[in-house]
Amino acid sequence: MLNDWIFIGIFLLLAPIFPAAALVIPRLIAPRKPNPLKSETYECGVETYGETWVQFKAQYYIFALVFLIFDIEVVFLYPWAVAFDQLPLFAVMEGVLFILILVAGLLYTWRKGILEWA
Amino acid sequence: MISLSYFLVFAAALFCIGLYGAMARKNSVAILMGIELMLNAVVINLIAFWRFRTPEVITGQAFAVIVFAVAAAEVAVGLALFIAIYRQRQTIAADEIDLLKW
Amino acid sequence: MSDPVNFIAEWLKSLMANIGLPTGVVVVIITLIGIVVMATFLLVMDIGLVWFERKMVARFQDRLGPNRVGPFGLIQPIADIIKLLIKEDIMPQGADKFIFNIAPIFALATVLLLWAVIPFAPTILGSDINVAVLYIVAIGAVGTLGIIMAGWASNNKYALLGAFRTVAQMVAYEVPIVIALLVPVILARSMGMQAIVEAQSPWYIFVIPLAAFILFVASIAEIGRTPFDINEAESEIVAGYHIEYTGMKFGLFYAGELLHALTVSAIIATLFLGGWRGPFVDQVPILGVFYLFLKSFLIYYVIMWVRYSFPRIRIDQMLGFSWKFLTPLALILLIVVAILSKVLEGVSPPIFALAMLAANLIIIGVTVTVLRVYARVERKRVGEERPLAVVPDPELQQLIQQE
Amino acid sequence: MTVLHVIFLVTAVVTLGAAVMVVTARNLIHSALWLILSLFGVAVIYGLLSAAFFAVVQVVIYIGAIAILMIFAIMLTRRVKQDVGSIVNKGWWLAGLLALVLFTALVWLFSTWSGFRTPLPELATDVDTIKVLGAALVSPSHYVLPFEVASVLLLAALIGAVVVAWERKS
Repeated sequence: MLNDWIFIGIFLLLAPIFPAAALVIPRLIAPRKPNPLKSETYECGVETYGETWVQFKAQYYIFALVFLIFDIEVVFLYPWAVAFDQLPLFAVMEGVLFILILVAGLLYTWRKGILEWA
Repeated sequence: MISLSYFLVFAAALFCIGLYGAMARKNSVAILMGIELMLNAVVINLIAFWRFRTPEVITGQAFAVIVFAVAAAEVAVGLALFIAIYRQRQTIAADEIDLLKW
Repeated sequence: MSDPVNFIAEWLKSLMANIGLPTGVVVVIITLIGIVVMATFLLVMDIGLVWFERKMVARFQDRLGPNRVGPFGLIQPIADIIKLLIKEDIMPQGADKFIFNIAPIFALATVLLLWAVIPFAPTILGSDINVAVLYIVAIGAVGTLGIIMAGWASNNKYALLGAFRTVAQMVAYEVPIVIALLVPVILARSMGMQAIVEAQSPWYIFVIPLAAFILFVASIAEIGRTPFDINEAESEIVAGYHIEYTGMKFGLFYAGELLHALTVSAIIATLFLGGWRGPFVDQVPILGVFYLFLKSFLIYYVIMWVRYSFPRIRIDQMLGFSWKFLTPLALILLIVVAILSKVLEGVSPPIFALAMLAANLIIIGVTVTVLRVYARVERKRVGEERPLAVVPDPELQQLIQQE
Repeated sequence: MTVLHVIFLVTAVVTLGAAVMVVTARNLIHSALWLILSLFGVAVIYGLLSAAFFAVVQVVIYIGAIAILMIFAIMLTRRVKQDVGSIVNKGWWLAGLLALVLFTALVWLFSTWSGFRTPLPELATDVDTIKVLGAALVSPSHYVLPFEVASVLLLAALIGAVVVAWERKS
């Protein structure tokens, strides 16, 4: 068990090194002649206009919000699933009740038309 | 050997940094980030107490799970409020949101 | 000699112990070597995937594909890599340099990290942690972050828009993935990958085919492949979040995407197709690696098949498909599986598997019926005769006549 | 100094440093990215406390969902004007002072407590804490009520947040 976590820990440190190494080679051999025209923001040949940070739709936030709530509820269910052996039927039904409350939230957002990308 | 003191001092430091952020920053989202740091410090304490004091009782972990849910609910509603306020008043600087001053 | 990997590892261990290194250091060194070997293997395979993908798409589109450089064009990916390496690296103006540089590293590193928990054979696996399924979800979440960083640091409207779309899509399909992953966890009573593989006495695709289907479709969306590639729709937002990347940095995004496709194939193969399970694998564990990659490439082939057969769908359809179809379906499946596996606890495994399969088929049947009714209504709505032009106002009509 | 000490100290320094950057960075997106690093450090701390489940859940929930939500909110509520001027309010020094005083007081309070230097006890190796946690969460003699109430809380948060942030089309 401990060895498994040592593996994960070392891998976490090591994994970025492989792609980083691939980025170091071009530094050494690729040409580097930046000029203002070349580094201009790419926009199909048209000069860029105004700020990059354009106003986004609040819809993006709402989708992320629904996701957050679902994510947490599902994470609650993982220990429940792992402990399945030790649970009597009514404990399983409590988990199902939990899921049903989740479904109620989904139905609400659906009925409100929030899940439409308008 | 590593002892409980390490984790308690660490969590206290994290809590105080978060407290400073929550009290000093102007932007509401930044304030919320400070609160998140404070909540994390709390969870560290809960799990550290579970690990060092009562590893045979699961209470600390169960408590931490609930704190996770509360933190998520708080972020969801808080940020939604900021977005609604921004839509009305074009700002989310905390000292400019003073409708409820009196 | 049936298990060369562990044999070499044991041999190295005894060698180092003889020199007099402490056990902790030996473990760390062995782990390091293991990781380097595995990552090198995966990256070489990634290079091979470039060739495989290009050759396959050519066949789907009735072309020949790369066939000039080397036999069957096998050297083509190497030539591509050399080209990417000697290309000039352009930093767009106003970009956040540090974040701009680490975003592509994120894109490939997170995919590599997923392989830490995939068991290659009964005796060969990186890490058998007891939260492996959640680990996969967690690493996927970190991958989302790399995309936001790429889009934001580029200082380009299209890149930011592409990143936002990608993230909206990824979070939408994350939900059915997390729920579908829960179903094999319930059956295996464990989050460890090795435990799930060992629990599959009939493969789970024959027990819970619906969960496999949901995971498969949602995974295609998660890796952003057609028909779910609106995030890089050329005609609308040019290329998505990696528009400003050139040379090897773009190459890393590309390599990450290809390897990610193989990685989700391997995850599906592990969770539903029995992973390393196959004939004689108990006697010769190294065969497991072969079986795992055989199954993974089978699923990879299906992903490509889907990719080159279907048109891109609109963003509203795509998000609706996740929230209004996959998520409710996955939730219903989860409830049914949970109740059924508790009620049927203790019956013999074949009956259990058959009952579970029957329940799955019933859900599939009901779903298909509902979809057919919906499609009929929708066809009627869309096919309704609508006037092509509106009759102009009487006043305007007079004007027109006067003309 | 064992390996555990070194890992703990490195993680703690990185986490606290990132936390300081969160509260001081001018650019809010940078703040959010530092927050992610800080939260990741906390996940490693959970790992050190042998709470593997919480380590991965921390990454799934905080980095995968809450941080993304924050970045979206920053993108949606930003104006150029906020880039100029002070990022802290007038009483910032008071806040800093209070935080320092609180930290000192907390550490002093802890150090007077007899359990402050509790050594690391051995965990029972035959018990899977995730199984125990899962069973406890739905067991009527333990935490089934908080479990269901948390679900209702999240439902309420979902409905409330959606109602507040939802823009009705005119």
